[in-house]
Amino acid sequence: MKYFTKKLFTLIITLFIVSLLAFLAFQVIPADVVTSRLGTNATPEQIAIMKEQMGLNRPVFVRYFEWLSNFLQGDMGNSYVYDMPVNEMIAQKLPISATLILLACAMTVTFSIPIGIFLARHAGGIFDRFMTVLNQVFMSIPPVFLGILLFGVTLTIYPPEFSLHYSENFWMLILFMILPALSIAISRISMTVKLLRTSLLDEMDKNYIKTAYSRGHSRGSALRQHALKNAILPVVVFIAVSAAEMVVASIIIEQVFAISGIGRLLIASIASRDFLVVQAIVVLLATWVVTVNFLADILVQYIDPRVRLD
Amino acid sequence: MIEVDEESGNFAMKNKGISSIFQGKNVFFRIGSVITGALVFLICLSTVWLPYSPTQMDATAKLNAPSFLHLFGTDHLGRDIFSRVMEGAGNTLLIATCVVLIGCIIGTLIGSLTGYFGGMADIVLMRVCDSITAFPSVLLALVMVMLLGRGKYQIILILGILFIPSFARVVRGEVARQRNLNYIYSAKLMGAGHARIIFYHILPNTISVLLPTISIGFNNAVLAEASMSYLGVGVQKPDTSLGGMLAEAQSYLTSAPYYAIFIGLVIVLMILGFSMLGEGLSRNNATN
Amino acid sequence: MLDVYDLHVKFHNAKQEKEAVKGINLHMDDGEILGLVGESGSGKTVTAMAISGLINRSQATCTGEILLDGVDILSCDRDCLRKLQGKDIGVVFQEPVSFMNPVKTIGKQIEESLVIHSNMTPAERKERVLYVMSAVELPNPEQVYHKYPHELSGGMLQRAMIAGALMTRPKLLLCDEPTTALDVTIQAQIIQLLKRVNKEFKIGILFISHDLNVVRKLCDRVVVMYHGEIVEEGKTDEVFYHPREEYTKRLISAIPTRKKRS
Amino acid sequence: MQKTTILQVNQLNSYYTKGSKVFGKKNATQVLKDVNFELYRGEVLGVVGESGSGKSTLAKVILGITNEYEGSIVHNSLRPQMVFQDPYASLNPAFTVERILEEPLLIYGKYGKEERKRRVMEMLENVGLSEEHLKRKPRELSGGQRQRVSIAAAMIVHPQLLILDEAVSALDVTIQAQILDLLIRLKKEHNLSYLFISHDLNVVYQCCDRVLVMKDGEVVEENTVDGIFDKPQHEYTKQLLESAQ
Repeated sequence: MKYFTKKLFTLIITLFIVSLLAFLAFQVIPADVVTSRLGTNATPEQIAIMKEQMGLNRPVFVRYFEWLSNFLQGDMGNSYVYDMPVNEMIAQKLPISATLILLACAMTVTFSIPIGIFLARHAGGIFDRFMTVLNQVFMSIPPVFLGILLFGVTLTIYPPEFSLHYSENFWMLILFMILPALSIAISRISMTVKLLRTSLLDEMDKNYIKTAYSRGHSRGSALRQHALKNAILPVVVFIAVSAAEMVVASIIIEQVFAISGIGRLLIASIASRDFLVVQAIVVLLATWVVTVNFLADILVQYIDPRVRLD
Repeated sequence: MIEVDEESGNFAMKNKGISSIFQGKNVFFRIGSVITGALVFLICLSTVWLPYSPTQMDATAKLNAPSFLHLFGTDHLGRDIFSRVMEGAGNTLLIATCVVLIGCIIGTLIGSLTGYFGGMADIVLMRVCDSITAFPSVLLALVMVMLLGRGKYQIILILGILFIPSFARVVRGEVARQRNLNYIYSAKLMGAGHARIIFYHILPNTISVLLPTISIGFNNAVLAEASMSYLGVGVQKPDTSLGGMLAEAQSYLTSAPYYAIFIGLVIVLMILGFSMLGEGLSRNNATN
Repeated sequence: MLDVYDLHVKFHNAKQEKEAVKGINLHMDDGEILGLVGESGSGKTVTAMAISGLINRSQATCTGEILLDGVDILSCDRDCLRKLQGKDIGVVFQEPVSFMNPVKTIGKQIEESLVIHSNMTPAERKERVLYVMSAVELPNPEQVYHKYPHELSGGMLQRAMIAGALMTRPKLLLCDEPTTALDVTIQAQIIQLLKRVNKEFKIGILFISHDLNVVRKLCDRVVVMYHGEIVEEGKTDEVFYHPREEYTKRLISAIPTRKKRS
Repeated sequence: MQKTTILQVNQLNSYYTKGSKVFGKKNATQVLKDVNFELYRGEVLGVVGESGSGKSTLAKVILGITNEYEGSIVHNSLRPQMVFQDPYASLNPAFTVERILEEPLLIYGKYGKEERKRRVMEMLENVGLSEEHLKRKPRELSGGQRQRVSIAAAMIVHPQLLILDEAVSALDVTIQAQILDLLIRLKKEHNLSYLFISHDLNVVYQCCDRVLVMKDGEVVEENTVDGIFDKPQHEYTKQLLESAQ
């Protein structure tokens, strides 16, 4: 248990640092905020008054803690562009993006592990060589291109009005999200399959497998009962990293499929220099990345007794 | 040659290092170098000669399908897609090369110094590198775009900085591993100074680890540039890049699907070439 | 109990072929301790792997006959081999640490052959495991049962390996350099343990090693191998004190014993 | 003849700090406890003990490879060198044999190209290797050949003291005998002194003049080699002798 609390502690610390960095990053450009509100020919006095009004000239740390306490209570300030509470804007769009990312993660886990084991089980021979090359090709198809191709497919098979109000009920949302999630997941699945296959084959060459054979195990039972548990360790860590990387892919896929999720909101806010929105989304995404890595650490610690020691 | 590994009873294939790549049937390396070689050749050629100038519009030939005249067909303004794709690919490759150069050179420097001397700097720098690599590079890049603005040079700077940690970590790991191997102790006993040990003794062995990282770096750089330009935060209007063209091509998906497909194919080929090269190199390291 | 007739083992890959064992004949009676001695490259480990059926048949081809109580190991297919491995043949390997699964408990790994070859209930199995663990002098078996390999010393792990090989009372215990990775004092204890196991469980032991001192203390008969062939065979004292073959003489004289080098 | 001391070690204590060095001796385990001995010119001093007795740390501390120690080490020898146990990790995999042997001369920097070439060839023959090994990489050599190259690399700078940390333990018995003969010949030719570290009592008996027996970082017995083997005093020495019998 000591390991768990220690890890939880580092999780909170990292989140704290991330939010501080995100906040500081945006302090560097307050001037633009004011000019964007007042227009470029604002006089210095007006700028000073506006800054005073927005409380921009109080010491940085004071503003940070104030922002943090509001943030934790859900008040992320008002968007400069739309002048409506940021948290409302995000709350509206978060479920859509969450479905997309979680669906893609689910696909990655459910497809890559069985395929990886199957390929390791039947390694060697023409089929294996063919599948490895195919896997390499799928790995190289970037989500943006795959998204566009699948977007073409949605235009043909989904009725036009469907894509307008897909977010009404849950099942329509899931149905709509299948192709976008697939375009995110496919390259990740092939990477995970390659990693699991190589990791399994490496473990099968290890000495303890020879002991398993000497006890009467067949190749299949040795793989399942001995090699798999060792081989899955790097895969768990990779899936956590993939969950983080898929956030980026989802931002692009939202752009491709015109899904109004937080990804598209982020891009729009960057273009319109709407800092509070960008800052809130970045911190949200960072929390997802850090939490996923934390879960992976816990899972690895649960599987591998040696890690439990330190 | 075959050497029967006496203890474990299975035979071990021993080959002779980098030179063995070419005779050995390292399929990945061969395919990778063929694809990358062809692409790089085409791109270099395109700087000198192109069937059409990328900006020359031909009002009569808008959105023509691929034909002998226009290998990839023409776009909505009648420009030859093949020429534009080649120019875009050139830009993307240029950006990727600069990004990898920045990341590799500075990363190797930081990695070898922290790996060799260790101590407080090593711990702090490695913590920083770990936290940066934990975040997807494009996400951080999006934030940095707001600080440094958009455009070709900004994106090179941003991605370059973001690629330093991955190189630094790989080099540091390798240098730290070698630091307490016996041949380094012997070198010290012979009176070799720190600089001589790092550059003459440690780095030659690190190249074999660095090569796959470089090709995977290219792979990620191309991917990142394409994504950012597609989102409109990368390369800006007068300059062309595959990512940006992809965004344009998407709106003609139904009327001219070949437009997006050809752009996408070139990106896939680039990434495939580099990733296979990287795979071939790391497999070669594993066998010797 | 064990008869090997004209055993050849050839390793092959696309281009080359290398013969590691060039036609050897062996014989072992019930309950005998036979030493298989030779330097690296002599083929002694490959012979052991062939006898225990652990040679990867895609990398190597074995010809000749290996009869364990009449059953020819080389001619029987995968399934019949699997019935043999772990039931009639137990194997103990060189460095215990890498031959044990790091993420499974000691108890689970020792009872492995019982799980495969017997239909005992988990309780019966655990009781059997604890009995054999105490038989191989593993201190407080109850706790060690739940421990992981990285929590035990080399000597203790090797005893767990031996326990694992003995679970189904095999006819033949095949030991491939079991003492090489251990300290001298622990080495002596493992040798005593193997002697006691041989008497108590009446199990024949095929002991493979390059350490002639260990073989001299443990084995009844010795076979000397060089470049895949048997150079000399005989009672341990015969071979050690008045060796016939030239190579054996050189091998024995090279053992660092109590005489000054000129 | 008057014995000149090549190496003097007194009150040597060394701690191994688990975890990073930066936070001081958090949970340091004592590796060497109050070690004292002297080594004379032309003498072979054996250091015997089981794994974990601190003998390898002793070697590294004496040559300053690790400097976490208290007590004094007085060197009175020029350019001491070391030969390690694992032949696979003691030669730089990126270098050819020629480059490995030339490196110490390059560092020393006094010799021209021909002079270096001549010395390399001379040392190569001296350790029983030949011209054809020059262009080979360590990966293409057998264990015995590698150990010969590392001995050659150590000898080329004409050291007066050579520390051999289990230098023959990883080799086959027949090759072990050849390397021991080579070491004894070189010692006689150049009046060298060896610190011969090994866990194998029989090997130590063959080529050492005096022996230190170490247990858990302490020297439990020090005597001439015949003294140790014929009339062992300490209980642990007896146990070691008995199990190596």
